[in-house]
Order: sequence, then structure tokens, then C-alpha cells
Amino acid sequence: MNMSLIISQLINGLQSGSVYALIALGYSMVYGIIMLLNFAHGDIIMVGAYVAWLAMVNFALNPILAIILAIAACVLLGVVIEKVAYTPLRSSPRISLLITAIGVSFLLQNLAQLVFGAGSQRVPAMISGPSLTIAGQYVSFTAMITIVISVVSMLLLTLLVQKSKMGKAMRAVSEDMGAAQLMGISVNRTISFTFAVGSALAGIGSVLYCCAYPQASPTMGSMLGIKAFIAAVLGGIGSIPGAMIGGFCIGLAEAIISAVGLSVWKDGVVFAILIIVLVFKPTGILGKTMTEKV
Amino acid sequence: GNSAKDTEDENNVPNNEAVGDLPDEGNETVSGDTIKIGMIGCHTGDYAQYGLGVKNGATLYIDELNANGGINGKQVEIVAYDNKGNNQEAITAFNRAVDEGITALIGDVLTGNTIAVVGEAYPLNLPMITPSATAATVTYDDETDTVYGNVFRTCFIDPFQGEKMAEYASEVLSAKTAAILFETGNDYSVGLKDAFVAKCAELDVEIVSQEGYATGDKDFKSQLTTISSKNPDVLFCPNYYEDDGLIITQAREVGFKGIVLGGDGMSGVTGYASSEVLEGTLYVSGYAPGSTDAVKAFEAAYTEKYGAETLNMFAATAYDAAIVMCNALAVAEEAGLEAGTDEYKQAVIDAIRDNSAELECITSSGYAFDEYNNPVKDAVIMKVEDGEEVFVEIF
Amino acid sequence: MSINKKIIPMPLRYIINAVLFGAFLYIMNHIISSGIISKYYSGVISLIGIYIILAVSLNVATGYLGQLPLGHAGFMVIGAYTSAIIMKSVAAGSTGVAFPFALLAGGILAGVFGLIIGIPALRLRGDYLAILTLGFGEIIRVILLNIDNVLGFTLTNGAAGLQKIPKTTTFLITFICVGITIFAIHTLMKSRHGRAILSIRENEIAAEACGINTTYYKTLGFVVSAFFAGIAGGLFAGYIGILSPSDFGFMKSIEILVMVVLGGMGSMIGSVLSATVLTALPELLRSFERYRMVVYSLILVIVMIFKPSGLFGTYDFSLNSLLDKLILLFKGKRKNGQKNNEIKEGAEK
Amino acid sequence: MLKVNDINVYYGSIHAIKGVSFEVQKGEIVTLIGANGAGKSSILNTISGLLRSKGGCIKFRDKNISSILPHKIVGMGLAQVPEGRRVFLKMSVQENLEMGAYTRRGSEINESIEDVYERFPRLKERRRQVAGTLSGGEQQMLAMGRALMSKPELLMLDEPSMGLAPILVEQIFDIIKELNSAGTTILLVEQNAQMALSIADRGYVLETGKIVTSADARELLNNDAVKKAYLGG
Amino acid sequence: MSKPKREPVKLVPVPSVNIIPERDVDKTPILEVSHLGIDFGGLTAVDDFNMAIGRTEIAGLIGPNGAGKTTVFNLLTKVYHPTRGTIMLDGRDTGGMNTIQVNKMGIARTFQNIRLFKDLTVLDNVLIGLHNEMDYHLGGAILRFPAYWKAERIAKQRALELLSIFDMQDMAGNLAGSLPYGAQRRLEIVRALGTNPALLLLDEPAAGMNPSETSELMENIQKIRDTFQIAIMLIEHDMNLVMGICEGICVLNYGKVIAKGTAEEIQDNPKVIEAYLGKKKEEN
Ligand SMILES: Nc1ncnc2c1ncn2[C@@H]1O[C@H](COP(=O)(O)OP(=O)(O)OP(=O)(O)O)[C@@H](O)[C@H]1O
Ligand SMILES: Nc1ncnc2c1ncn2[C@@H]1O[C@H](COP(=O)(O)OP(=O)(O)OP(=O)(O)O)[C@@H](O)[C@H]1O
Ligand SMILES: [Mg+2]
Ligand SMILES: [Mg+2]
Repeated sequence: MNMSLIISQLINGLQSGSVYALIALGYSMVYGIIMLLNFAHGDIIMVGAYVAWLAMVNFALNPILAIILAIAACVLLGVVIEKVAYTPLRSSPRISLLITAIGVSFLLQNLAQLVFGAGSQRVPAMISGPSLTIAGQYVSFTAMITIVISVVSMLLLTLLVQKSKMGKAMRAVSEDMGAAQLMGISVNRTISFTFAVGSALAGIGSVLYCCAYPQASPTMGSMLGIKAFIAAVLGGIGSIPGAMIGGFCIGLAEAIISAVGLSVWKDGVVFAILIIVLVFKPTGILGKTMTEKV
Repeated sequence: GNSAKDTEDENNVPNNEAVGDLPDEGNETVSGDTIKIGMIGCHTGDYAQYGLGVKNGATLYIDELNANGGINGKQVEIVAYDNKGNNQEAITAFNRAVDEGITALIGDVLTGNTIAVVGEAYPLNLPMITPSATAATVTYDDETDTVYGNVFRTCFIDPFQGEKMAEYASEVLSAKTAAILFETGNDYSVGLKDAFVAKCAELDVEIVSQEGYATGDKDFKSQLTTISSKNPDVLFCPNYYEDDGLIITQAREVGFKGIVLGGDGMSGVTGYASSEVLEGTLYVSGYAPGSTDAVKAFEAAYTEKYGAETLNMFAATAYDAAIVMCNALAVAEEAGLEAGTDEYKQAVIDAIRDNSAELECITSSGYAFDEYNNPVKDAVIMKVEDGEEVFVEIF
Repeated sequence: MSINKKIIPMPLRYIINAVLFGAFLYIMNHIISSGIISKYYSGVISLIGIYIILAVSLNVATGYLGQLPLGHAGFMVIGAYTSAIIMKSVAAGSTGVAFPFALLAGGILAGVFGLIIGIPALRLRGDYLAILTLGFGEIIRVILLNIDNVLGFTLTNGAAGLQKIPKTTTFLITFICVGITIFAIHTLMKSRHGRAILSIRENEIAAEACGINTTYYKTLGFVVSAFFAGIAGGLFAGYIGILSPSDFGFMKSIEILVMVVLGGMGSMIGSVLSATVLTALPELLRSFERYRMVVYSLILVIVMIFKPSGLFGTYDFSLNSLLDKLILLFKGKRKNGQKNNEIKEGAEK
Repeated sequence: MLKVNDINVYYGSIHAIKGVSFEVQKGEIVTLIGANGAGKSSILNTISGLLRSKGGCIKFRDKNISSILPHKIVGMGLAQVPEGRRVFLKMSVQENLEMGAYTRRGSEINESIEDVYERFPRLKERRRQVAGTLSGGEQQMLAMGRALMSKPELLMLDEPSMGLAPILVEQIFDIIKELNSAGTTILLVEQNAQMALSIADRGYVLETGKIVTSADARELLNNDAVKKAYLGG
Repeated sequence: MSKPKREPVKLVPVPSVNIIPERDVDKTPILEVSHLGIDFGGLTAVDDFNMAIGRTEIAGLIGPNGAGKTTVFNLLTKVYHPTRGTIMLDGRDTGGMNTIQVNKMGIARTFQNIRLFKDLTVLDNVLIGLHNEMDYHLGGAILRFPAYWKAERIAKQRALELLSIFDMQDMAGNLAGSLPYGAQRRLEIVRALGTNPALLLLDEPAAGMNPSETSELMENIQKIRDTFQIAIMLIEHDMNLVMGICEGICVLNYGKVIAKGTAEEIQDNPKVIEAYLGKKKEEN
């Protein structure tokens, strides 16, 4: 394989990895605070894509407006889901919460199918710009912007969680809601905030996804969600740089596997990588091993 | 447009089918004045657009028929059940339909589901026509060399399409090298690919690259980058149109310059990629939209009733399947046989096989079936020009 | 709650249960074979039986062992393919005889995979384990899909799936398997081995401090769970006649998990009833066709919100205790305040 | 300062607190003593809003707080050191202290942290250590330090001496006295009734969810029934 | 896996727990620890820890908070693996063993923060403790062989008897999590006893108990030692308890032993007073 081919495969991998990473960040945040594998997260992306499509195709809005609307819709949806479906289950076993999340995910998918039909819709281009040529290889504008946005999001998020007061409140709530309240932290507000941020990331992910693969379909979120989620786990769930690394790993691994002609085994290999990493590093690449004090 | 709205309406149209009824007590068979036809397919789920196309296409014809007095004075009643594209549901849905007293079946839609249903329908010798299941094994068991006499179809079989495209590539396009990008989890896609590969070997077309992707994938750039680096003359994409739209777009993005070929699943691809990237794309089809007056009339009626969204090839082959089936039922009815009896079923089956060749159908001028109950139809080559799918030739 | 109200002596309790179950089998079998109910109903009943086995077996890993496996369909598909491949290779005349062996083989192979997956799983906790099992299920699916191309022989038939599998699954054999599964899991759980499994769910460190070999019992939980899932898979293959890998994806695992959680984790009767209801529900909702998945998901969310521990919590129904209660009700009027007496009886259980 | 009137707490069908009323005056140390499961912690949790009372009324600084959310109550100057410490195990000692000052803003926070470190030098040694790996006693100190960070007017302590070395128990009680003399009102729940009564102004004795005796601390120390049940005498 | 040397005591009903034999403490050591130490990263939690416990001795381990007492228990039970040093149980080196093997050899423990099987009944909690005392195998359990019935019957009887030490047999059917705090602590002791230990480690058994409950506990601890003829080592901050029943006391500070001896010796040791007891003792 020649050099430029390798580079272009790497860029392919980085681009899809960036989308995974953005979505994985959302997963990681929500998981971090209420220990919930939010299966509906992928479907929030789907709704974002449909909103963008509706805005541009049905209401002929400006792409920028469509992007804002899509992100806003994701934030709203994320917060509403949390309020309606997850808040009542705060003190319930975690698995009930998980099943609720699965239920919400099914619900969104089926409602989308009911409203928008089973087929997919073509989302017109939202972002356009000049493309670059690196090492003789053409790199599309969307690929660059996708990579840049996801890295920036990660940095901002790290700052938010580590440094801001809200970030600390998030960590406190995730550990002990009762004690957090005794510190004067509003648990409801903190959790809603977390969902809002996570969903906003999903919204951004949704827009970038649509730029790369301009289709919206009711079930588009499920596999995407699972992949992103694997990225989060691979990187060490709850860890922000971890989600990023996980996303890039998955994206690159997929690209490399496809590039060497094993594309039919792609999903299998991705999962196998995950399993191998977990076996040797049970908390993922950047996950901290918390030994339980006995 | 307002296509979302259309879909909504389409499904709110209360079709005069037994959908809402629970099975009656005592498992009654055909009531005196209606003939019940089953329609099992994926009306929801990932492939609902095919299932709904089939359901609507067949319903369209039957409604017309009923409006014209039905069969032999009897109205035709449709018993439609959803199988979500799932084998388990396909079997239960079929058994349920049998409980309702269907005398014949149009369906199933997806190949796997159809094979599952055949497993149940064959012992009952229930006449069935699938408008869309393309695998050879739907009508024929290669292990025991048995043809399922009761099962027919109005679509091509996979090998046929794959071979046709290989021949077309070699003979018409003079291609020397070819690449393939197919969906690994999809038997349709794999079936076409296998036939294409085999035929290419015969015709001395070199397959330079064979790449697969998993169901649900949206990113094909890696595979396409590899393919593009080998510079094949043609790229064969035996997939469904939504994926093909993305594939062709990304293929052009990574700099693929050759011709893209497809199977009948590519029909409808114009909605999923820009006209520039699609220009010159060719696919084989059993149905050429807008090609004849009959087709135009069908399309107009369909669009009026259900909107254009699910108007795909399978809607047309389902319309044909309904014609063939109703014609055969008419033969049995005229012979005065009692619905539900073995003779009746056999009479319908015989009539499908023997009396369909002269029928006025829309995707084929009549249906003659070969010894495997597959239709002998011409392949239509379609081409995308200026964002339109246009008829090129019969090949 | 008193632990000591078992009034019917132990062996008799089993005999009563066996007789009742036998009678149920006999009557149902008679009804089905005489054609009183149609193939549709008997098919749905068989499916219910298969899903009962799946839910009850998943409950071992989820409800009792306290893990969260998301790859149960992976074990099911191993059993299904194994059994189907065996059944396709036996002579047409002897399928009836071969079927139980094919089922067993499917169960054993699934159990072996349970062991394989159980070992790395030991190092993982909670959600990481969930992901591991999810990955495992998907890998199995990818392998079944692609193995033929790679190794050059036809075993699984790839995407087209394994077709024309002899349809040997009957009501009787399904429900005999249901009976065996429920009995075996029940007796396992009501023994020192079962308690060891429960103790891992409750507190692993304390379990080790009690001298319980947590490694062994975790693996055991997985193997038992996988074994019965494999049997269910074999029954499924014999019911449906065609297997394709895509039918056993992540969604199938979720479907089974939903049954377990909705029924109440750790409640056998919960798993049984919710498998029954959730298998029958889509059929009842057929009239709504387009809305039935929406309704299904709504029901799921609403039940979880209002009954988070599942419909039955950890409650386990027992016919015997029902009988006991009835007997007590009669006796209770005569005898009073004989706690000591009862303790002795209990101790002799 | 705090007035609890006829509160009732249920855990499902268990009636844990049965019509309890009492009050704490400004500047006092009041202690609640009672056997295991008498309902002491439940009362504190109800005051701080973590549990809800059925009926009744809780007044803090003449404001009814019985339906105010817990995080707001903290802002009003009422802090609780919960039973079992409940420090944030994954955060460092320093961060735990910062969390204590969540409702406050400004630069004095750092001074407060230094104050706490002065009181508990052990915490200073471990300031970067994750709280989850602290010993039981260290965690208890951290929990107290954290509560002090909100500069409360009323501090509720739930068994602060549990699991502490004798020398620390004394230290903790010294701190309580000191805090009190610096103007903080204290509501103290203790198993160690001897110690608690010896520093308290008044005490209430709780039995199975009801207050059975209330008196001056000195009186209670000499009360025979109390002696027998709670003082091991 | 090396086979534990200790013979499992045959499951026969224990002698009535009310008979406390008059006898002397057996001082031949059941446990000998030498130069034990562990580091957590840079922190040395326990260093050069040496001690021996007699076969039926009640020993106390005290020290300021964070001194490393619980860590010593964790080392003895192999929750943590020592960085240095050896632990000899009944003359056998436990190096390389894990928690389970050590338990089978005869060390049982309770936890500072209670770790019960909360959603199981009290009886089941004790039966889990008795797990290794029953010996029917998996097949026997599923097929309900006679061995199952016999072992279960005896185990249940034994469990109820163990519970009766703390007068808890009436709670056998309750969920462990629903018990009052004190009862939960006692249940942990019963469960540990179920594993048929030669050495019982109790981590702050009296925490959260009031003085009258504590004195009851003291009696019970002695009763357990006398009835089962085992060694008991306990961590406690309640000096009444420690001074009252411990025959030997070891004081830790910063992971190191600063004093060893009888209650009287310890009480007067200035190092201990300074580091741990405080001046209160002098006042009294
Ligand atoms: N979460 C709960 N669910 C059910 N019952 C509870 C719960 N928490 C407490 N209880 C019950 O309420 C009663 C009072 O408990 P509480 O914890 O307030 O007592 P306490 O006086 O603080 O005891 P302790 O000295 O053990 O801390 C007890 O009987 C207890 O069993
Ligand atoms: N897993 C661990 N990682 C890091 N440090 C630890 C760990 N476990 C214990 N430590 C440290 O070791 C020291 C001893 O802890 P240990 O729990 O043994 O104290 P202790 O003597 O039991 O105190 P207390 O009486 O308060 O329970 C403490 O400083 C603690 O912070
Ligand atoms: Mg308390
Ligand atoms: Mg300790």
C-alpha cells in the first residue's frame, strides 16, 4: 500500500472516529453521573438528523439555522427524556433504568418510523468549504471540521468537568446524591445540565454525521450508538479523554480493517479488540481502577 | 415536498382488509361471498419501504378488481399481516392468516422470511406468489432437488441479475476489470455478488477487489479507497438504493472514475445522491418506470392513493403478482371448486403456471414460468441521466 | 415472614408438582394433537415455551448472579446452529429420535461458550461485563455470517442462513424442556450452590470471605445460563426451520433481557409470566400493526417507571406454599401459638 | 432557632418517626440519644430535607422549611454531617472540602480550608489523597471538616464519634464545644451518651420513634432510667 | 491449589452454647505474623508488623484512625497481598493463597463497614457461611440426592443454633438488610462463625452500639471463644471492651507496632497514651 493511500485511510478513520468520539462523550457524561447506559442517546442523534432534514427540506431554512435547530432539539429532547423517564427511577435498581432507556430508544425509533416513514431521507449538505490537499491526498472540508470540532469539544468538556463549579457538582452528584444535596447542590439541576450537555454533543455529532453520510433514517442511531458506546467503554467510561481516544481507536481500527480487505469482519474485529482490551485492562484504556476499600 | 405527510395518509387509508379483526371462533374457512388472499410482509422495521410497496401495489390491483365486480362475483378480501422482517413473526403471521381462511398468499417480501413461510405453506400446498424474494432457494430445494410447486414469484432471481450485469459489463461496456462492494449480512446482496463473480470468471473479467460492509454501515470510504486505488473499469454495487446512494457519493469523493453497476435494488437511487455523482450509473431491473402506458397508469393510480414514497419496483411486481394470482383464482372459481379444498388449491397453482403467460401485466408481458417456477422475464437496463432513471434497453 | 411453614413434607411436594405438570402436559398435548386449536395457537404456545426457557436461563445470570449480560442471543444462536446442523445431517426417518440429542449438543456447545465467555468476564464488573457479552454476541453473529467464505466449506450458509431444518419442535418436547429447565434451575438455586451464586450478587468480597469460590460460581452461573439458552436455541431452530444470523442480533438479547427485568429480576415466576405475556402481546396487538411497536415500547417505559423492580420483584410463586397457606388457613383455626413446633418442622424440611 | 413540630416519617409501611416535636435554641448544644434504630438519623434527615415528614412542621429561623429542597436548606445555614460519613470517595480531600463550600463564593473559602486543616492536621497530610482510601477515622474528620466549610449556623452531627480512636473522640467533642462557643448551634446525635450529655445543654431521649424524656443534660446524666439504658451503668 | 490442612469439623449439632467451660487460655500460637508490610503507592500502610495469637486467645488490635488496623485484617485475609513478610496459620505459610483458601484454612472475619447479603434472609446469610461445611455436589443438588437433604437439614439446624448465640433465631426469616444496625453486626459474626474458623477477626464489632449493648457483646465474644475454642482478634475503639476482654493487645501507629502487652501494660504505656488514648485515662 502506498503512502497516500495510507494517509487517506487514516483520515477516513479519523473522521468517522471523531463522530464516534463526540457521541461517546455524551454517553460517558450521562454514564458518569447516573451510571446509566443511555441507550436512547443514539436515537437523540437520529432526531437531530430528522430535525435538520425537516428544517432544510420542508421549511427551506438556512443551513446554519438548521444546525442550531437540530442541536436545540437534541438538548430539549435529552432533558425531557431525563425528566419524564429517568427522574422517577432515580432510586430504583440500575437495570430498571437501563430497560427504561431501551424502552425510550425503541419508542423514539418507532415514532420516527411512524412519522417519517421507514425509508431514509436525504439530508442536504449543511456545511461546505474548501478542501485541502495533504501529502498529495485530498481531504474534504467536512473531514477536517469534524476532527477539529470533536477535539475542541473534548477540551472544553474536560475544562468544564475538572474546573467549573458545575463540573464538580456533577462529580459529587454522581457519587452520592444525598451527600451532594447536603452540600447545597441541586441534584435535579445538575443532572438536567449533564443531559443537556451530553445531548448537545449528540446534536453536534448528528450534524457532523449528516455532513459525512447525508441520510436520516429511524434506526440510524442504534448501531451508531452502540459503536460510540463501545468507544466510550474502550477508552474507559466516565473519562472524557478516554471517550475521545476510544472513538479514534474504533474509527481507525475500522478503517484499517476495511483497508486490508477484511471489511466483512469489521464489526467482529472491533468487538474483539474491545474484549481483548477489557480483558487486559478491565476498566478501559484510561479508566481508573478503583480498588474498593474493604 | 410533503412526503412525510403522504406516508401518514397512506397508512391511514382504511383498506378493506381484515386487519382489525381477531380470528373468529371456530376457525371458519372462506365465507360464501369473499375470497381471502393473505399478504404477509415487513410493513414495519428497516425494510418497511419494500413491504409497504408490496402491500400497496397488490392492494391497488385488488381494489380495482373489486370495484369492477371482483372475481366471479365474489369480492376479494385482503388479510394483511406484518412480520417486521423477522422469520419468527413471518411464520406466526402466516399461520394466523391461514386461521383466517386465506386461499392464497401474495408474499412474503424478504427472501429469508419467504423461505420461512414456504416451509409452512408447502405442506399445505397453498398457492403463493412472492413479488420480491429473489433467492433461488425460495422455489427450489437444491439439497433434495425438489421444486416447491406451490411457490411462484414475479421478480428475478439473484443469479439471473448478477449474471446479466456481468454479461452487460463485459459485452456492452467492454470492461476488463471489476470491483464489488456488497452488504455481507444481506442474502440478496450476497446472491447477486456470487453470481456476478462466477460469471465474470467465465467472461474473463478480472475482479480486482471484493469488499463487503455490514448492515447499517454508512461509511464506505475505506473500502472505496481500496477499490479506487485499483482503478477497476466497473464497480458492481448489488445493494439497496439507500446504501447505494451513499456508496456512489463516497466513491466519487475518493476519486473513483469508473462506471457503477447495480441490481434491481438500486431502483430509486436518484433520491439518495446528487445527479452529478450518479450520472451514468447502470442497473438491471424488472421494471422500467414510466416506460409504457400501463406502467404510467399504474404509477399515477399508486401515487394518487399512497403517495410516491413507496412506489418502487416491488410495488410494480406486487401489482403483477396480484394480477397473476387473481386470474388463477378466477380459473378455480369458474371451475366451481370449493375454496380451501385440495383441488381448489391445486387448480389455482396449475392456473398460475399455465394461464399466466398471456396476461396483461405491467413489468412483463405475461408470466411464463420455467421448471423452477421462476418467471421468464426480460431484463431491463436502466441508466441514470440528469438525475432521472431512464430506460436504456432490454438486454 | 416465617421460614417455617412448610407443611407438606418434601418428597411429596415434588411429587405433587410433577403430577400437576404431567397432567398439564397431557391435557395440552391432547388438545393440540387433536386439532382443537389451530397451528397458529400451537405455534405461539411453542414460542412461549422457548422464550420461557430463554428468560428463565437469562435470569440465572441476571437475577441470581447479578451480572448484566447483553449477549444471550449469542448462546441461543450457538445452540440453534449446532442443533440445526446435526438435524440436517441425520436421516429423515430418525429426526424424532435425534432431536433430543441435537438439543443436548446445542446446549453443551453453548455451555462451553458460556465457559469461554465466563472466564474473561471474571475480571470485569457491571457494565464492562455487559459490553463484553454484547461484543461476544455480535462476534458470534459476524462469524456465522462470514465463516463459510473464509474456511471454504459450507457450514452455516452465511447470510442466506441455514434452511430447511427439520421442523421437529413440538409442544410436548418444548414443554418437557421448559419443565426440566425450571426444575433444574429451581433446585440448583435452592441449594448451597445456588446460595453461593446469590452471595456473589449480594456482595462479592463478603462471599469470598465466607470461603465461596467466586470464580467457580460465576462461571457456573454463566454456563448454566448459556446451556439452557442453547437448548432453547435448538428448539427455536426446530420450530422455525430457517436460521439466519441477523435474527440473533443485539435486539434479540435485549428482548430476552426485557422479559427478565419486566418480570422481576431473580423471580422465576416473573420470568415465566413475562416471557408468556411478551410473546403473546405482539400477537394481541396485531390489529394495531403500525402502532404495536410504539405501544410495546410505551408499555415498557411505563411499567418500569411505575414498577421499577419488575412486576414480581424477587417474589417467587410456589404452588406448595400456596397449598401450605390453604392448609394453614384450615388448621390455623384449631392450632395457635406453636412457634416452636413449627421451627422443628422447618428444621426437618 | 430550630423548631420541630409533630413530624412523622414512614419507610413504606414502617412508621419510623411517630409525632416527634422538639426545639433547639440559638447557641445551644442539644443532643438526641437513643438505641439503635430509635429513629435519630431519620429525624436529622427529615430536618435537612432528605426525608419528608407526613404532616407536621419544621421551622428554621422562623421559616417553615418542611417543604424546601435539601440543597436550599443548606444555603440557609443548616449543615449536616451524615451518618456513615458519606464523603465523596472519588474526590481528593481538598476537593471534598471545596464541595462543602459549594453554597459560598469568594476568596475566604481558602481560609476556611486552612482553618479545617489546622483543626485536623491529618487531613492536611492527606490533602491530595482520594477520600475513598482514607481510614474510617480520617473520613469522619473529613466529613466534619466538610460540613464546617459551609459556615453553618446550625450544625447537625450524626454519630460523629463512631469508629474513632478515644483520643479523637475527645478531640471531636472538643471541636464541637469550640464551635459552639464560637456561636454555632449544635444538634448532636450520639450513641456515646455519656460524652454527648457531658457537653450538651439539653437532651432528648428517643425510643422507637418517640421522644420519651427531655430534660437538662445534667439531669439526664443522673436519671436512673437513662443511666441504665444508655450509660452502661 | 494447595489443599487446606484443617480438617473440616464434622457437622454435628454444637454443644449447647450455655456451657462455658472453666479453663485456661491455650497460648500455643494459631497465627504467627512476621515482618508483615504493605505499601500503597508511596504510602506504607503497615510496616514490620509482628505478632502471634494463641489458639484460644482473645487479642486486641488498637491504634489511631488510619493506623493500618483494617489493613492488617485485609492482609491476613488476603484481600490485599502483602508487600513483605510472612503469615503462618497453624504452622502453614499462607503466602500465595487467596481469600477463599485462607478462609478454608480457618480465618473468618467481619467488616468495618457491614457487608451482609442484604436481600437474602438471615438464615440464608448464615447458610452461605456454612457453604463449605456442606459437601453434596452440583448433581446431587439438582437431582435432590439424599445427601442434599441430609446436609441441608443439618446445616439449617446448625445455622439456627449459631443464631441462638445472639438470640437471633426468631429473625431467621427476615431479610438481613432490614435488621437494625446492631443486629446486622451480630449477624456478620454469626455468618463468620459458620465458616468454622480457627481464628475469628472482628473489625469494630461494637461500633454504633450503646454501652449496654456493648457489654452484652463482650459477654458473647467470650462465650464464642469458650464454646468454639477458637482464637479471636478484634479491632475496637471502645476501650471498655478492649480492656475488658482482650488477653493480649497490640497497638499500631502509622503502620508500626508501638506497644504490645496486657491491658494494664498498654493503659500505662506513655507512647500509647500519647498516640491513642489521650489524657483521659489519667483523669479517671
Ligand atoms: N431505608 C430504610 N428502609 C426501611 N426502614 C428504614 C430505613 N432506614 C431506617 N429504617 C428504619 O427506621 C427506623 C429508624 O432508623 P434510624 O436509622 O433513624 O435509627 P437511628 O436511631 O439513627 O439508629 P442507629 O443508631 O442505628 O443509627 C429503624 O427501625 C430502621 O430499621
Ligand atoms: N487501598 C488503599 N489504597 C491507598 N491507601 C490505603 C488503602 N487502604 C488503606 N489505605 C491507607 O492505609 C492507612 C491505614 O488504613 P486502615 O483502614 O487500615 O486504618 P485503620 O487502622 O483501620 O483505621 P480506622 O480505625 O479509622 O478504621 C490509611 O491511611 C489509609 O488511607
Ligand atoms: Mg443513625
Ligand atoms: Mg479500620
